[in-house]
Amino acid sequence: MGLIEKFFALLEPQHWGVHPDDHKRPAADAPLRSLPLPERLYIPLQQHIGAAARPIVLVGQSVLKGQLLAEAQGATSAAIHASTSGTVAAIGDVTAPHPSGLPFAAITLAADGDDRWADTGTAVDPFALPPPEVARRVAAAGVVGLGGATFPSALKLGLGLKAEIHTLIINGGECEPYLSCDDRLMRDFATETVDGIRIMLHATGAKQALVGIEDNKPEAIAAMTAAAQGYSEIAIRPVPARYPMGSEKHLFSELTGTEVPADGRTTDLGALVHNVGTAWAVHEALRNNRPLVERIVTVNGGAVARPGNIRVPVGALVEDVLAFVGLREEPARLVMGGPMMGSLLPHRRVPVVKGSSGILALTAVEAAGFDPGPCIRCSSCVRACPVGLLPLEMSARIANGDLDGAVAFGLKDCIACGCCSFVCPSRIPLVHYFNHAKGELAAQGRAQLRNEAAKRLVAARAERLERDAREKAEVAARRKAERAAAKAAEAARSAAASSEATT
Amino acid sequence: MIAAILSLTLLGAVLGFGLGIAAKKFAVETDARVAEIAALMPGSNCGQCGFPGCAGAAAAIAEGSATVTVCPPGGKALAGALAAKLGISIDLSGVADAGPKIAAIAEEICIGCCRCVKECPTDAIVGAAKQIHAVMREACTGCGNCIDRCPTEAMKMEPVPVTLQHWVWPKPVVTEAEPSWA
Amino acid sequence: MISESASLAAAAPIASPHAHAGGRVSLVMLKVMAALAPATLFGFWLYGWPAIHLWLITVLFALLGEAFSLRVMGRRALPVLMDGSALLTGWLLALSLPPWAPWWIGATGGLFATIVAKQLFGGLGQNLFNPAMVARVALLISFPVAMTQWTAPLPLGSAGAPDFIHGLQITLGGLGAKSQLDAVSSATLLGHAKTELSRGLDLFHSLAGEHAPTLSPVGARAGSLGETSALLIAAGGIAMIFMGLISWHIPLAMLAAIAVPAAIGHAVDPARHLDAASHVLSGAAMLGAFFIATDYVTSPNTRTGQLVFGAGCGFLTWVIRTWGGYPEGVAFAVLLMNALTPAIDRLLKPRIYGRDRKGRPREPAP
Amino acid sequence: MSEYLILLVTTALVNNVVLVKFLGLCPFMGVSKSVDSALGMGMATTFVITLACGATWMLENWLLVPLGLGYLRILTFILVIAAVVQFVEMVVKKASPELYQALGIYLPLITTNCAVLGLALINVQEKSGFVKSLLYGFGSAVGFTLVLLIFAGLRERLALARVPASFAGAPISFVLAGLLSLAFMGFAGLNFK
Repeated sequence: MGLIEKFFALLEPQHWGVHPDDHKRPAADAPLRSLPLPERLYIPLQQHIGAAARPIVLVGQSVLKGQLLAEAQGATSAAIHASTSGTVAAIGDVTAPHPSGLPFAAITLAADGDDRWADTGTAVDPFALPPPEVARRVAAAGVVGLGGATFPSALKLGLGLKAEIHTLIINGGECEPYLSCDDRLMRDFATETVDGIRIMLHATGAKQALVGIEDNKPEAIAAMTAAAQGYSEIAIRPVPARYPMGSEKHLFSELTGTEVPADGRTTDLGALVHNVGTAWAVHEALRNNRPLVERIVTVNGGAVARPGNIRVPVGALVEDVLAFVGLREEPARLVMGGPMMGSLLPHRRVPVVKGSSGILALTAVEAAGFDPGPCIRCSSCVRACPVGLLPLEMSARIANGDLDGAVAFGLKDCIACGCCSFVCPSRIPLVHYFNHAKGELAAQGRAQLRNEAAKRLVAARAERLERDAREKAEVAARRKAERAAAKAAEAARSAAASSEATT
Repeated sequence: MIAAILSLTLLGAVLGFGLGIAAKKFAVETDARVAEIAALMPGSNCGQCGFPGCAGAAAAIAEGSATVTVCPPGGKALAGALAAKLGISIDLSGVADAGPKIAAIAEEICIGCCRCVKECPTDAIVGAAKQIHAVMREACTGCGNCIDRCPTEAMKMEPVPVTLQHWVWPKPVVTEAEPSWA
Repeated sequence: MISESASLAAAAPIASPHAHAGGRVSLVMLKVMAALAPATLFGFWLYGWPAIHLWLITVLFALLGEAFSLRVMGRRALPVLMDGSALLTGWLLALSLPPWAPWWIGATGGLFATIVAKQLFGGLGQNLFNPAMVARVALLISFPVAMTQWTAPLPLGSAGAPDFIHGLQITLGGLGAKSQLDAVSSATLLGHAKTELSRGLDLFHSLAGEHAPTLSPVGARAGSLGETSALLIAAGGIAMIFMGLISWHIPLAMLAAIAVPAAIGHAVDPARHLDAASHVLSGAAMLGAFFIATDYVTSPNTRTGQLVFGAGCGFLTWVIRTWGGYPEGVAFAVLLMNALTPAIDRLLKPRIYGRDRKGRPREPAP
Repeated sequence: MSEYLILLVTTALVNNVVLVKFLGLCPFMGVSKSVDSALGMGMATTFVITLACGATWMLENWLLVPLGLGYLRILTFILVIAAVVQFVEMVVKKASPELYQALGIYLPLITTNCAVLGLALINVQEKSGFVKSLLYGFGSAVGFTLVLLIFAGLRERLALARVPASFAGAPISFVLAGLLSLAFMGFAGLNFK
């Protein structure tokens, strides 16, 4: 940090982020429950970043719990397993848990009610396995990042081996209000989670693991500290409760005191960030040979009668989950994930996926929907932004259709955390503007790629046409020459014959 | 009088001479932008812009007789890139981007005449004589040249279906604020 | 299949976040008004009924101007008026006027502020200059005499203070108003110093005079309607800082940038330069520092930018007061710095995470 | 020295060429849509004005006055200014095609920028010395650039504002220029003595 930088820091201390009401209790304190097995499960083929998995079962086939339904396809993808035993009823489109309400492919499973596990082989000591083998098993179990990004975990572990990781950062921040699934996991499965962390340390070759937990979860901190006793390589680090502490880069900065360079990753600095839920899933995959077929989901919000954390099989409908906890009133908004970054659900008949950390049934008061007013340039958003952007300038430009102007103001560094919209006194949907602009820019990028591809095709065609013409001409010329030669030979022969005849 | 004429002549000569030297020194080659613009264009020479091929459109854009929004297959992306290249600002929200369209073949009508195959600038249509043809979605630029070639009207342009991966958040609709003393 | 109802949400999806901190623009305006109330009430008491009438007229015409503009544009006026910004603009303008100014000063100013300085630019949040200060400067330049007729304090209830009707007569410029005004006319400290200096009388002599205005932190002196009580204004301002409405950066920078050059000037040449206390406690310095320069719309985004902005306002105020043609420079200084705000915002952006101040990715720490 | 400094401040702020003297309004309105092109225009104009003030001083004192050709003043001044502008145009075209494109017609139009000729003529009128002429021109040009930059910054922000349709574009820009002029009235009568 240069002298000028220090001077600026003095003038303008970085008070990034916001302190929303966390609404975590009483849901966080309610004991973990399990969702009764629904009759049908709708298991999407794409529950991760990357390409959709390829189904390897047929309609009508009966499957067992944990059986592979669809295999990873391409470099970035993840396997999908059956969440219960039953029959494959259909393979087709269901509505995605996504604000667009668009469909995506899923395997519909009619449960037989036995919930019988497939024989997944015997467990071996993961520490006896070579690290790549651990990563392979994690991949085979279909484990993805459970913090919400759903990046295939095995890839990340492999990346760790390649990038010479020395520190594993375990994200137990859970900074989103309302959500407590990680809190519950750390309280109830601290030993398993710590074991998962140790396996991940082994798989990546990292020397130490830092577990960052927000200090508004004292029970989880206590449980994890107790579980980590005796493992000097694992340090439980309480961090101040402040949104978005759970952002990968911000948690990293909080724990290590350095910033991740823009356009870079934490792996560039020798650190790999994983969610606590992922650690638990890795433990399940390696110790119990169990693929990722269920997760803990926080069901919360003013409209929920009995909020709490629930073990939900992947593919269960939100409708089933809400029926289980009961609704106090008709929710004004149904959200999957946390209130700050979660996505609005088009309706209740969407499946729970691996990345679903929470289902929120918010009342009108909680959702706080007001018509936006004009920006008064109060710059609350500037101070709330954890990245140091100027949301008011970016949104004004996007509203005027000047996307490049917004990019010049750092749109691409925006992490869509929602702090700006949260504090805006004019209720301007800033994040909505940024989502729109990012999507539009991505579409433009795709169009650009298409244009370039088209150009290559045109060039190839021109070359082909030219070659065809040339070859045709060559063939024609050769034929002509052959014909001429044949004629000449014929003429010569006939001449010879005639001369013979004459002689 | 003589002095005035002389001094003006002298002044003109001196300034003219100076500018002449400067012109030599600061000479700029002809507009290099045409080539740069042509490089940005799709290059499929589909002719939807009304200019003879992409090179013709590039020349027209460079000299300012065509707008940067002239190319329908290029869409907003190209218009934005061109505007950036030319250093001008345009309101892209006004550009009619009715969503990309690509060609599709009604299989029950196609007679396998191969005319469209020959017409396609990007070789996006595959098929052999007396066989039903098909359009490769990824390669089709949506230029529409094949439509008129089809003798049975089996060829038509269809909008590209929106998928989860390609969905874009719509621009927020801002209804005028009605503040209250809440 | 369950994709049967790609329902309403698909038509108009709502983006995250699905929670809000609870702030409202109208609430912000209300709090500012509350902070402004003590100094205003003191002004009412100090200058009596004419001041109250003038305040009412200015606010009324500011609201009228806003409503008129909105109606002309075919928009509903009432909901927009309810955001309180036009009321606040009129209020601030009224506080900066001579308390016994005739009604048309307040009316013209109120209309000019909301129509020309605000609504022409698109209304709340879109104006580039502080509407109240635009109106004040326009009035000062157009009606220099009416805008420099100061009144000696004549508190409500004191002997000779005009009653309601008489106050109305004074404001509306009725019979006897002129003579009444002459009877109580006074000078401000800054105005007095400037006039005497221009007559060649140095400060030692001019301030020692029998009728020389004195300094009064409480505000019992001649001056604008709501600008005299530095203490009450500062109290309101500090309350706003504690409520989190404004930060300390602009007020402190502005007051410091007036006080420091003033102190240096006074030390170098006491005969020509007023001391720092006189500069900070008189004129519109205090009101400007806490309520005018801190206007969100026309001040920079970042704290650093706000420091620069405040310092600029303060320094320009001192320059204009010391060397300029006008005895008071706060309004001009604020407008000039308003003009520079886009430039300040452009140069002093916050640093983006993972980047240096120029926006390049940071080098990874070794 | 301090006299020159005061001259600079006075010409740049107090007697601002655009906002007080109302000279050079054409580029002021024309090239103030973006700060970048305003900066380019400001620098080009500063160069032209300073050079033109120097050149016209030489022309005036070494040619026109000795030969008694005062009636050719405007003609020859324009000739010199046009030549300087031509030179600047070549340089800009070579050095920054983007700026050349952005400035467009306003670059050759510096020739007819009344501020350039006006300042040269004022110098003659004031019978200033060479250095004072140069400084006068330079100070005014800096004032021009400063105001152009400020105005461009304001207009960039104005471009995002929801100005009523009937005032959008040129009308609101003139209103804005008026308000800016109002703010600069604060410098009126600034006297450092």
